[in-house]
Amino acid sequence: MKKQNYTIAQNRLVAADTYKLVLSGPGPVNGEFVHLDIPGYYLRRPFSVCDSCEGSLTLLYKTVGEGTKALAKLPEGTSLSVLTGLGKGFDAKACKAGALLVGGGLGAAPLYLLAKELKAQGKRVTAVMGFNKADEIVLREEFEALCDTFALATLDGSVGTKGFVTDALKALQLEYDYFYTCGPMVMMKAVCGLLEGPGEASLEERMGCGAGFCYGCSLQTTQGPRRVCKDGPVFKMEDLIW
Amino acid sequence: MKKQNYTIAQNRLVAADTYKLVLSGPGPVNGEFVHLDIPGYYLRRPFSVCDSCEGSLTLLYKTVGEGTKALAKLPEGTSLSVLTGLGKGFDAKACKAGALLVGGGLGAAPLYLLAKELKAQGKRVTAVMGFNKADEIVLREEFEALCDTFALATLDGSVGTKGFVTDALKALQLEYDYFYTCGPMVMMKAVCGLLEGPGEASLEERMGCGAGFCYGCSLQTTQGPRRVCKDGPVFKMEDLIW
Amino acid sequence: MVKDLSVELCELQLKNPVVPASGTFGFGLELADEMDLNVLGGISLKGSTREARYGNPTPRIAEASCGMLNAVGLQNPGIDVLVNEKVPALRKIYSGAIIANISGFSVEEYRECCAKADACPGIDIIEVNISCPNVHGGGLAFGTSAQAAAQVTATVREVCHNKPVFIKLSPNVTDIVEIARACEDAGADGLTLVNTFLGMRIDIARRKPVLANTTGGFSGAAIFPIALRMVYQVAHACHIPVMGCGGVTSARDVVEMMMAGATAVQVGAENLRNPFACPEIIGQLPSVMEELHIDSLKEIIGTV
Amino acid sequence: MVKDLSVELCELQLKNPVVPASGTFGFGLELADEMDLNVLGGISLKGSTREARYGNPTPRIAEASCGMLNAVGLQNPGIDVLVNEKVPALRKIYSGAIIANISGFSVEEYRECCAKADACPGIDIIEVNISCPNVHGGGLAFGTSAQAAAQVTATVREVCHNKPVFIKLSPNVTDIVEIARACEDAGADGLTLVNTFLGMRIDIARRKPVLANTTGGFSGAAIFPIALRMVYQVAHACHIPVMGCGGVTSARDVVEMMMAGATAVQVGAENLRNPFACPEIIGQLPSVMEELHIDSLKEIIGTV
Ligand SMILES: Cc1cc2nc3c(=O)[nH]c(=O)nc-3n(C[C@H](O)[C@H](O)[C@H](O)COP(=O)(O)OP(=O)(O)OC[C@H]3O[C@@H](n4cnc5c(N)ncnc54)[C@H](O)[C@@H]3O)c2cc1C
Ligand SMILES: Cc1cc2nc3c(=O)[nH]c(=O)nc-3n(C[C@H](O)[C@H](O)[C@H](O)COP(=O)(O)OP(=O)(O)OC[C@H]3O[C@@H](n4cnc5c(N)ncnc54)[C@H](O)[C@@H]3O)c2cc1C
Ligand SMILES: Cc1cc2nc3c(=O)[nH]c(=O)nc-3n(C[C@H](O)[C@H](O)[C@H](O)COP(=O)(O)O)c2cc1C
Ligand SMILES: Cc1cc2nc3c(=O)[nH]c(=O)nc-3n(C[C@H](O)[C@H](O)[C@H](O)COP(=O)(O)O)c2cc1C
Ligand code: FES
Ligand code: FES
Repeated sequence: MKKQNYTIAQNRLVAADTYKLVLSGPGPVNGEFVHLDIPGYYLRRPFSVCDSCEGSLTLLYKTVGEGTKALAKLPEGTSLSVLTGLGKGFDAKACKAGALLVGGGLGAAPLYLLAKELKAQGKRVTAVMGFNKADEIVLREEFEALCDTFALATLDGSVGTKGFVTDALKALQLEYDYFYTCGPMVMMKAVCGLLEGPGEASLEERMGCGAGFCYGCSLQTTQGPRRVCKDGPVFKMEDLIW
Repeated sequence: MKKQNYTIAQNRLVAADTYKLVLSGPGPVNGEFVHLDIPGYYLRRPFSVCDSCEGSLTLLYKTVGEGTKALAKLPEGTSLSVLTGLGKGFDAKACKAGALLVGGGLGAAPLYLLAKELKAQGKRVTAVMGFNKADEIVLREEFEALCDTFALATLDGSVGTKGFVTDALKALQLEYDYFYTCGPMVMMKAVCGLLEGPGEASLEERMGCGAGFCYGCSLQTTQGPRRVCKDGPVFKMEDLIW
Repeated sequence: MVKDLSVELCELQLKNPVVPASGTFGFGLELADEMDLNVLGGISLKGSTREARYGNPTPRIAEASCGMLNAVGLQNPGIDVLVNEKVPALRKIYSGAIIANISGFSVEEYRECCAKADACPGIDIIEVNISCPNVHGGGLAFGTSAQAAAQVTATVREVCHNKPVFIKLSPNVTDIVEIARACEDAGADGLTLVNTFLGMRIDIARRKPVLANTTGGFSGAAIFPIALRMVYQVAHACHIPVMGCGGVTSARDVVEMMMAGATAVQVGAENLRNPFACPEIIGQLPSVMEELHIDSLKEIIGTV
Repeated sequence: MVKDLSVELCELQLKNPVVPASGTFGFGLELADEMDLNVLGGISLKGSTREARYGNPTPRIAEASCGMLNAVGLQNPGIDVLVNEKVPALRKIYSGAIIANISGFSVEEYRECCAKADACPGIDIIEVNISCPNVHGGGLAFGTSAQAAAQVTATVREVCHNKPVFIKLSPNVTDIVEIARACEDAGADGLTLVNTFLGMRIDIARRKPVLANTTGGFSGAAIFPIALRMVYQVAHACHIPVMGCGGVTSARDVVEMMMAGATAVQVGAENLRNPFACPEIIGQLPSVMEELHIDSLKEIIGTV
């Protein structure tokens, strides 16, 4: 874990209520997510690392509440305190040859970084992403360029399969030995119910410290209580109690 | 009273621990002082209007506590919420022909605006200002250019009379029909004790609203309780109980 | 759709639930030139006592994170000036609910002041502040003992024939519900909660308390979660209406207080930071209601 | 001049007064890789109970202005794991004061747990959290009744032969001094104050409490003036040392708490915002002391 200041290099609307935040500062960063101090708000906000390279860190966020709405108003050049190196992420090595990535909404963000890693390891990657509407779609070109197979589902049918991401999964010939999912809980529950394992899912919980010492984010698992921020956010499918 | 946003056009160190803050926005403003919202601090801070013209407002402030230290760090372009049109100021019309202005430290700030007004009314102005040390002196050129007579006192004797402003007063041939003073309480008490009236003094008190409705700043006067922010900050010498 | 902001408080129609809290809006008159007072649902006037009071020595104001302390000490011109001058003057320009806030240092003083307020035609609600020290009861506030609170309530209830009586509770207690129930049982028509928390700041450079009075009443955004909890507990335990107060700064806070059980919502220290806080909050309410699919504020009271 | 940060707490030498508060620093071990723990004056460990507890359902955390609510609900692996595993592991890497924080739902549970803590060589101070509901006493917290607080104190004092016992008080009371005196009279060696305030937040979009547990403990910068007032009152009324806690976020706050009467100062929720809060505060202390002309922190305790 590191606490460092980053400077906003870009903070741009890229889809409906969705912003791309590029921070310049120490990188690439470790960990699955970062804990961001939004000026004026007491607790930090957790966001998945969508991408990170030398000198930069990219996040995708949705304006859902007061903190993210305030974040969206911050101009380039603003300095932000960021905790990095947090969370146990997806285990790219767990996949032998073919990976299936299933995302819902901004669950796409950490899956993008995972897809890059899997491709770097020479694995076959199928990605299926679900969104409510066409204007909420993010990272489409990026996934298309990277993945061997890429499919979309939208609830209103405006793009790709009409319906849930599970409907798109059913419509595909799936070849994978390991799956990874990130998105709303109901979606991940449906995905884990539908797909053959092994696989893993990235969870969300309201956090205090984000760093494993306040026990605010505990989850009951088949292995006993686990901290989403430290023992997760990624958990093996079989450990989860839905 | 008006609540409006101003933008920092200049925020510059001009003397020891003393900053000149030029705000662009609606002007000239009414009132003796403004109540400034420093981001991150609960209460507003009161500062005397040192100068104001079309589209701008100038304050001089000393970094004495947390709020003013934070203010000193704000860059140009920062937007600040300011309450203007506050306080009953010096009564320039009370002076018939010759005014004596006696300031201590940043008490010089509102006296500068007063001096401009008195000169615009064609009155003779003598200004005597006291500071601790030479490096704390502010507005010297401005007063020199404006006033008929201008004298300085410094505690360490580095510039002007060595000692208190009262020592400088004693050393001068004073011709005035009305005096005005602003500075630390002990100084003003000494000035009011030394000088023949009529005269008036500008007080300071910890403020809540700054606008006359919370009764946080009440002062016992010979006329009964008075609000420093609304009935003052300028009071007639004879109304004050030291 | 047009949003209905109105609420009903003891058969009184308020055009909206937003009321500046006692002591943070003077007698209304101080702000008459600055805004259209008639947008306000009600105004709770500065606390009044039998005799005129200067209050505590200055400094009376101290700052804290997200809040402030005050030790004004009930500066006021006395109940007679209130009913003979302040209220009539305000009534001339303001048509909403006028709430007289009454303080006292003995049961007898509460009785006298409330009787005078009850007889004053301009006043709509009598709000009895029981956070003052009980000079006859050893200095402990009336509001910190269920028995003393009930005694004050019963006494003023007896002399108030025309107007609803709200008892304003102190949050500095172990069990707010016990005090609230005691007031309800003693005949209160409604409750206002909360008043300020007893707090303190030290000037570490001078090595002295910031306030001349050493301690003061702490309020502002900082206390909102505690005030909200108390409103929630009391509204669920009592059957009389509650005016929620403590740390409210926005239209969202008003909605949160109402969901917790408040029929009206008072805004205190925020007025000191922003004299236009109440009209601004009222202005924001319709769009917050729109976002939350609320058509009428009445329908959300106590829904959580 | 070299600044002396050390303080003495019940004959224990602390290299400085800064102690992470219970529940906001895990068992210390969680942060061992992130910082040099040995800069800390002491560490108050996560609250332990007789049996292992998962605690409350999530969400357990809610936000507020300048503060947060938690309803962790004493998740912990139980007293045996504490004394047999956690403390020995921490003792190996940490030489400062280790404070075991003990909770219980009955007097008997406090007795058993404290006896085990007293027998554990790595522990320096036993801190007894009496804010938990008393299952045998109708659910009201031990800390809200002087009698119950005294009973717990007397009971644990009896079984603690080796170590000083600090009773950690709840601020949710009418008269903190009464409770503090009761604990002192019952044999407490010191007092820690304060614990969290009972608070609540509502998610107005979902129309439900934010916390699964409905209410939670409110703490952070927001509560500082109330905590400071209580420390001031208690330190002036009692003769045993006080560890001040509540809303401390900076070296200046530490100094303010000490001037109010605290011998050591705990930092709680601020650690959640900034895991490096304690080492940073300790780092700032010398320059703040320089500015205020303080050579030794010992000399400012209770000077206001
Ligand atoms: C490991 C992890 C990774 C995440 N990655 C992303 C991401 O890449 N992009 C993105 O848009 N969002 C992500 N989220 C969700 C994001 O943290 C919340 O949307 C955000 O905290 C909401 O803040 P707010 O101030 O707008 O909401 P408010 O409701 O005003 O916030 C109030 C409090 O609730 C917390 N909170 C509210 N919603 C959530 C939530 N869904 N999860 C956790 N805490 C919440 C806030 O952090 C804050 O403490 C992630 C959450 C977790 C746990
Ligand atoms: C009518 C009036 C005009 C003033 N004009 C000027 C000016 O032109 N230039 C200037 O430098 N200063 C002026 N002051 C003093 C200035 O308001 C304080 O120096 C400033 O508020 C200190 O803020 P802080 O956050 O640095 O101090 P802190 O001590 O951190 O502030 C804590 C609280 O105390 C209040 N406070 C502290 N010192 C004073 C003080 N001397 N007077 C009133 N409130 C205080 C603050 O406003 C704040 O509410 C004036 C004060 C008044 C009442
Ligand atoms: C400056 C000031 C003066 C106050 N005077 C009174 C008073 O006279 N009578 C009263 O019942 N409450 C008084 N209060 C308490 C407020 O009415 C309100 O109950 C309290 O401040 C909590 O609300 P807030 O957090 O919105 O400020 C006063 C509060 C402040 C800040
Ligand atoms: C997440 C969290 C967990 C806590 N757990 C405990 C606990 O187990 N035992 C205890 O005595 N206090 C516990 N507390 C209370 C703190 O130790 C401290 O008394 C309180 O938070 C006030 O200090 P603060 O304002 O600095 O947070 C907890 C506080 C928080 C925020
Ligand atoms: S958020 Fe603190 S342990 Fe997970
Ligand atoms: S500061 Fe509010 S009346 Fe003067």
